[in-house]
Amino acid sequence: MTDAREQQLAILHSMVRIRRVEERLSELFSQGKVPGFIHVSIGQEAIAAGVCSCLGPEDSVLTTHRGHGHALAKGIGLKRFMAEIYGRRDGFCKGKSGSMHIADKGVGVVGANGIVGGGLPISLGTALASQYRGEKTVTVCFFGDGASNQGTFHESLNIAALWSLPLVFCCENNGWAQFTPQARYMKVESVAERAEGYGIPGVTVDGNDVVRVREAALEAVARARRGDGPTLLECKVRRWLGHYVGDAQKYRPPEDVKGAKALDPIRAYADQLSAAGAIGPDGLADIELRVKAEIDEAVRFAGESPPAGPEELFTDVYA
Amino acid sequence: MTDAREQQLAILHSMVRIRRVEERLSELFSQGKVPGFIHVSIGQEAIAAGVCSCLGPEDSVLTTHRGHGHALAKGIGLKRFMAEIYGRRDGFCKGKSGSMHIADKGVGVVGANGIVGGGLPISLGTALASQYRGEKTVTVCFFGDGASNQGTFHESLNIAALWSLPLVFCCENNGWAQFTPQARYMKVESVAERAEGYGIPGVTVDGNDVVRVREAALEAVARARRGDGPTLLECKVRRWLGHYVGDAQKYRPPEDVKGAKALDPIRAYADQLSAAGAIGPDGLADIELRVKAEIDEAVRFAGESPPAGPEELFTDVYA
Amino acid sequence: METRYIKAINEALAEEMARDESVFVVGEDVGGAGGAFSATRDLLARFGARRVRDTPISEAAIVGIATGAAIRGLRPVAEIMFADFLALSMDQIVNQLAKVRYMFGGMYAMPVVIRAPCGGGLNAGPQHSQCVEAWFAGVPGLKVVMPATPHDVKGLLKSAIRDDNPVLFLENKALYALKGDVPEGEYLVPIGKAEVKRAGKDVTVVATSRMVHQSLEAAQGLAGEGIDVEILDLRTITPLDKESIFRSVEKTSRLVVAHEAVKAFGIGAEIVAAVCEELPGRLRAPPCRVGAPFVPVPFAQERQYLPDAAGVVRAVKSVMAA
Amino acid sequence: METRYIKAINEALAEEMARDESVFVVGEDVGGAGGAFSATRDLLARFGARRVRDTPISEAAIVGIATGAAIRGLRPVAEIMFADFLALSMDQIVNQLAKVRYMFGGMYAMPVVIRAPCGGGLNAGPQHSQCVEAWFAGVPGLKVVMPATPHDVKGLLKSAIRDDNPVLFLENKALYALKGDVPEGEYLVPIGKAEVKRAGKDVTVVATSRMVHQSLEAAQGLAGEGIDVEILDLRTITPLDKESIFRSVEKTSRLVVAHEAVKAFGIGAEIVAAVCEELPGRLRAPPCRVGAPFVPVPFAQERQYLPDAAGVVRAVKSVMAA
Ligand SMILES: Cc1ncc(C[n+]2csc(CCOP(=O)(O)OP(=O)(O)O)c2C)c(N)n1
Ligand SMILES: Cc1ncc(C[n+]2csc(CCOP(=O)(O)OP(=O)(O)O)c2C)c(N)n1
Ligand SMILES: [Mg+2]
Ligand SMILES: [Mg+2]
Repeated sequence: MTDAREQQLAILHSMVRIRRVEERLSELFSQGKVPGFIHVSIGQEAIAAGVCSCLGPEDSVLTTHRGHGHALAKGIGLKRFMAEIYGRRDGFCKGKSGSMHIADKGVGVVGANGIVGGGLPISLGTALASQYRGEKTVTVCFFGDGASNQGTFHESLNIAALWSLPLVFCCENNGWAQFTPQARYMKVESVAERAEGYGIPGVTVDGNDVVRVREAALEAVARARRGDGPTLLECKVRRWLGHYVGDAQKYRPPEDVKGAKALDPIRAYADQLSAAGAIGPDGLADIELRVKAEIDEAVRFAGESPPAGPEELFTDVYA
Repeated sequence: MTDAREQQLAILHSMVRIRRVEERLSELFSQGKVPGFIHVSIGQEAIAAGVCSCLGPEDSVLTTHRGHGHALAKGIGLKRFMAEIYGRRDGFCKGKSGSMHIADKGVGVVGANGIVGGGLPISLGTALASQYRGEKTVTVCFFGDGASNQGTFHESLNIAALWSLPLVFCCENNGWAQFTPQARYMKVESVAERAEGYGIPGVTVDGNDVVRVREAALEAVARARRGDGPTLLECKVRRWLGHYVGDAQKYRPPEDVKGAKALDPIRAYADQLSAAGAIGPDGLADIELRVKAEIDEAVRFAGESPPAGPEELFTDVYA
Repeated sequence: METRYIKAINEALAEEMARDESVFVVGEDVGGAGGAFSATRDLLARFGARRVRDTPISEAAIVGIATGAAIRGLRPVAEIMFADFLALSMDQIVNQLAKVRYMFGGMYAMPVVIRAPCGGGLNAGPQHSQCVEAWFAGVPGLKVVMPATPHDVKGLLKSAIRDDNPVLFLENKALYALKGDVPEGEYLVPIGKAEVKRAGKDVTVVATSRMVHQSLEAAQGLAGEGIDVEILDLRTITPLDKESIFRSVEKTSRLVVAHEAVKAFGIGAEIVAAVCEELPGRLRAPPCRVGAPFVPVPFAQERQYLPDAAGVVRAVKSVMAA
Repeated sequence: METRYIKAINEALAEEMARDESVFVVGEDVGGAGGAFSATRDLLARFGARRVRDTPISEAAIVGIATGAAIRGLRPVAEIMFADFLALSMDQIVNQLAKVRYMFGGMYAMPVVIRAPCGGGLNAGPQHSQCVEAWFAGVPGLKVVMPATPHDVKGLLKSAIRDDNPVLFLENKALYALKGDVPEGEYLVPIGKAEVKRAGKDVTVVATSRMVHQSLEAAQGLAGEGIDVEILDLRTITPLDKESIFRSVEKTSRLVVAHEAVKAFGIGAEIVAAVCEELPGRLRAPPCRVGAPFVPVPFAQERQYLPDAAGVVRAVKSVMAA
């Protein structure tokens, strides 16, 4: 099997894995098995899979409240990921982070963030560390279209541009910020239009097309590795589901939901691959089987992992 | 005398008045007569005079640490202005504000601000009040090129654009932020380049040319009054003096200072007016005389004004 | 009649908006969706987009909008979706809003209300569960209010909206669903007045927000053991109603302070200090504070973290034992 | 030898940067100009632009840069030009930096120092003169340090830079020009340890930062009147050195706390509360706090506003009289 084809299958697998993990998480949440609240990226998998396919474990990714996909695509281990979301001892953060603060230093998942726009300034620092040490590593900071109206967006892009930091600002523009449509929080249609004001490239791609996403990300990452500075990469998608699991979306016209779901990045890519003969008739089914087995095992693992002991409440406050 | 000519003389007078007031303030400060520290706008008078010549008393102006010029051009009374900077009872703020927080509600000087970028979000509210009430009044928010890198700049321009607020964002780009030259805090050369990212007009004019400044401001203000929303108006000048009075500018190449002072908006405009026959040979001298007399009187008034009584420390904390 | 805490907030907003055309609400998702916790439900339909204003995710600007509008004579009510996010508005609140009146020599009235839900209970983790009153209690120019009941949240919010000073109005998420009696007609609850929620002679428990209910629960149990607890619902943090605190302590000569916020350097310290300084020798036992441990709010271990009735019982017994 | 407070800071930075290549400084005007108060003078020339980084006016980003760099193993020292401006970094400090370690289950060390000058003395007005330690003292995950002397500011800053936790390092502008003895060789002052600056038997004055010197001045005068004051320089706010406070109070059984910040809801309240709770019956007189009145820092009337030696004298006499 050629490298290119392996790569294609890996990306398809990555997308399917994200989708099924989040579907399962939604079920488990509805069954009351998951504490807190969770935000899924179903329908937006091409962005995580496409962008992270350009990164290695030594590269850093910062993500948001809607960060499962990025963490998974970046290579986070599913068992401990699941245990963390369950709030159990075997989670990557000993059950202290949950869905909204998932992290695994080991694979460069610096961390998710519950503060919209909160990760942007921090990504300056992780990228600066690469530059400071003369490493060729890069940082990708994921954020939403809503986040692009926070002051931190501005301060961060200005500084990243000024210092030519090895950083890719990846905006997942899904048209919504919680319960409010984009037209009510910004006048411009594309976040990428803001790049010019910092003197950096701004690129907008169809976030449902994983091939386009990967192409654009490859270029932005290469640019960052070369030392030529940051790129604002905007991936346009449409939010399939509610803001969080359990959101009835009363505020949202049903057609908007239907329209969003009409675009399925996974089906599109699978069709494309089979048309090109890269996967056979059962290609997708095989992936689904592998993914299901992995998820079943991870859910079992998480369910069997004990909650953190009482002493854990008081540890890790200070080094 | 024609209205146009009156207008021209008024603008020249306004610039001369700002220059001489700040020169006198610098002297008085050096003599230890003024508490705190003061930032002068000498060399940048055309911006204050040009922009404020387009406004009426019912319009609002928000300014910065370098705000004497804006307050004066907007019509603040010199005697109480001077008393305030002296920290005396007869000051507009009873001696509680000083140079950095000067304000006079009566003529629409909402207030100066010691937090760089701090006035921008507040200007949204003063402009919103005009729109809310269906008034035709506008707000002008002055700020520096350094301030344009604060998060508040971004949040404010985005919201003003979104809501089509009657607001003019006037950036005085003097090439410096305190002790640091512009190239070390932003990659783009013009702040106005950032307007596009919000979907509003961005205009850059020569801030040493009061006629151009006024033309651009007239258009921006008219646009705001029409209800067509905000404009980002950038006026490029070069800082003549130190960041504050007493700043030896060791960090700054002397040629840069010389170059800045080579451009004198007052001399330029006076020459232009006399060439056009709008003022005679003693036109400027007359203005200087009037201004000097007014300043002498204001300084006397301030010097004779008593300090606030001890009870004043505790008043005005709550309504 | 029985009304939920969140509904009482909604009623207060609707009534004040109907009463005074200069009152408007502004914040994230307050419009079409009626707010993240539906405090502003139906206000958009009733009062229109001019007076019910959705904003971008720009917490600093939200407060700035309120400050500027108040300078021009409007009466904004800003919502910050979670109190934790007030950190993003910190400069606009403490360096601008709170200081405008003083800084400008009394030139402006500042009729601004900033509403924000604090506290835990949703396993929402360290950035969505904090009680932040200690950041603001020591900021001159601000008033800080923390209502505990549907009755008080309505009456205090109406008072806050009519107040010519900036009021930081801290609700508690865990109380939003709480039902309680809310009178039919118009009424106000004054800012700056604590209330005795339960009269008792043995020990004074000064409690805020959710801890008022935990304290009432504790008091019931303790009554069974013959300990008669007086519970003072502080309701307002600043201005602090020392008079009511002192009156109660003069009576019971024992003091417990209970808040959900981290105990160390919390507002309970000021209450204990004020009593020890200003009522010398009055306490028959050392005072005792109940509050959260000195750790961030955890995700999974929230229940173990949150101060509760059991904690109040322990505190009361310790001061009774002494 | 005699060194100014500001120079001692500069030496600490230079020594630690020379010692550890992962240490760098970042902030507004820290480079070419050597800082607004010249704390970073000559560092650019000596260590280059890679390690001495001027930033735009972006206080939130400055702290974010430090947090991210620390996550990747560097040891940033950020300067916020005036402590008042920490309000603009509030989210990045309290919701991010302070919580990273806990939130991620101990995954990261957070060796970040944030330096900022607080306090009055320059008639710089309400937005450039505040003492802000009360905003941060109750935030788990942070350490808060307030050195009072050239000796301590150097030793504590070096300790802070070597500490694997975020340290908010609050200097006092009014002390920058203060001269004091600073030893030649390398030394550290431990974080979390208060120091007896003057031994006395009659009353304990727990003081911070500038008020340490005001208290020493007060003690001299009081000595003449036969009152023997013990002065404890707190040096660190969190972790609070209760042991030293209690040891001194056990000896004197009288307590005064003095800080420049607003008295109400200030860190002095925690100290008073801790003593009253944990040393029952030990105080022979009610404790007394010295702090600023509950008003913003005024422009012209600053001298009248600032707590001073006379205030400490009054407080000491009041507790001696009782
Ligand atoms: C500072 C801050 N403000 C508000 C919120 C509440 N909130 C959580 S997600 C969200 C919407 C974010 O929209 P966007 O950035 O587009 O991300 P998306 O949810 O669409 O992926 C909001 C308002 C928050 N968590 N943090
Ligand atoms: C939030 C904040 N950060 C830093 C400062 C310190 N400071 C005062 S003026 C200034 C430079 C401002 O530059 P610019 O906005 O260009 O205005 P200019 O002084 O050039 O008129 C700085 C850094 C401040 N007052 N407020
Ligand atoms: Mg979105
Ligand atoms: Mg400038």
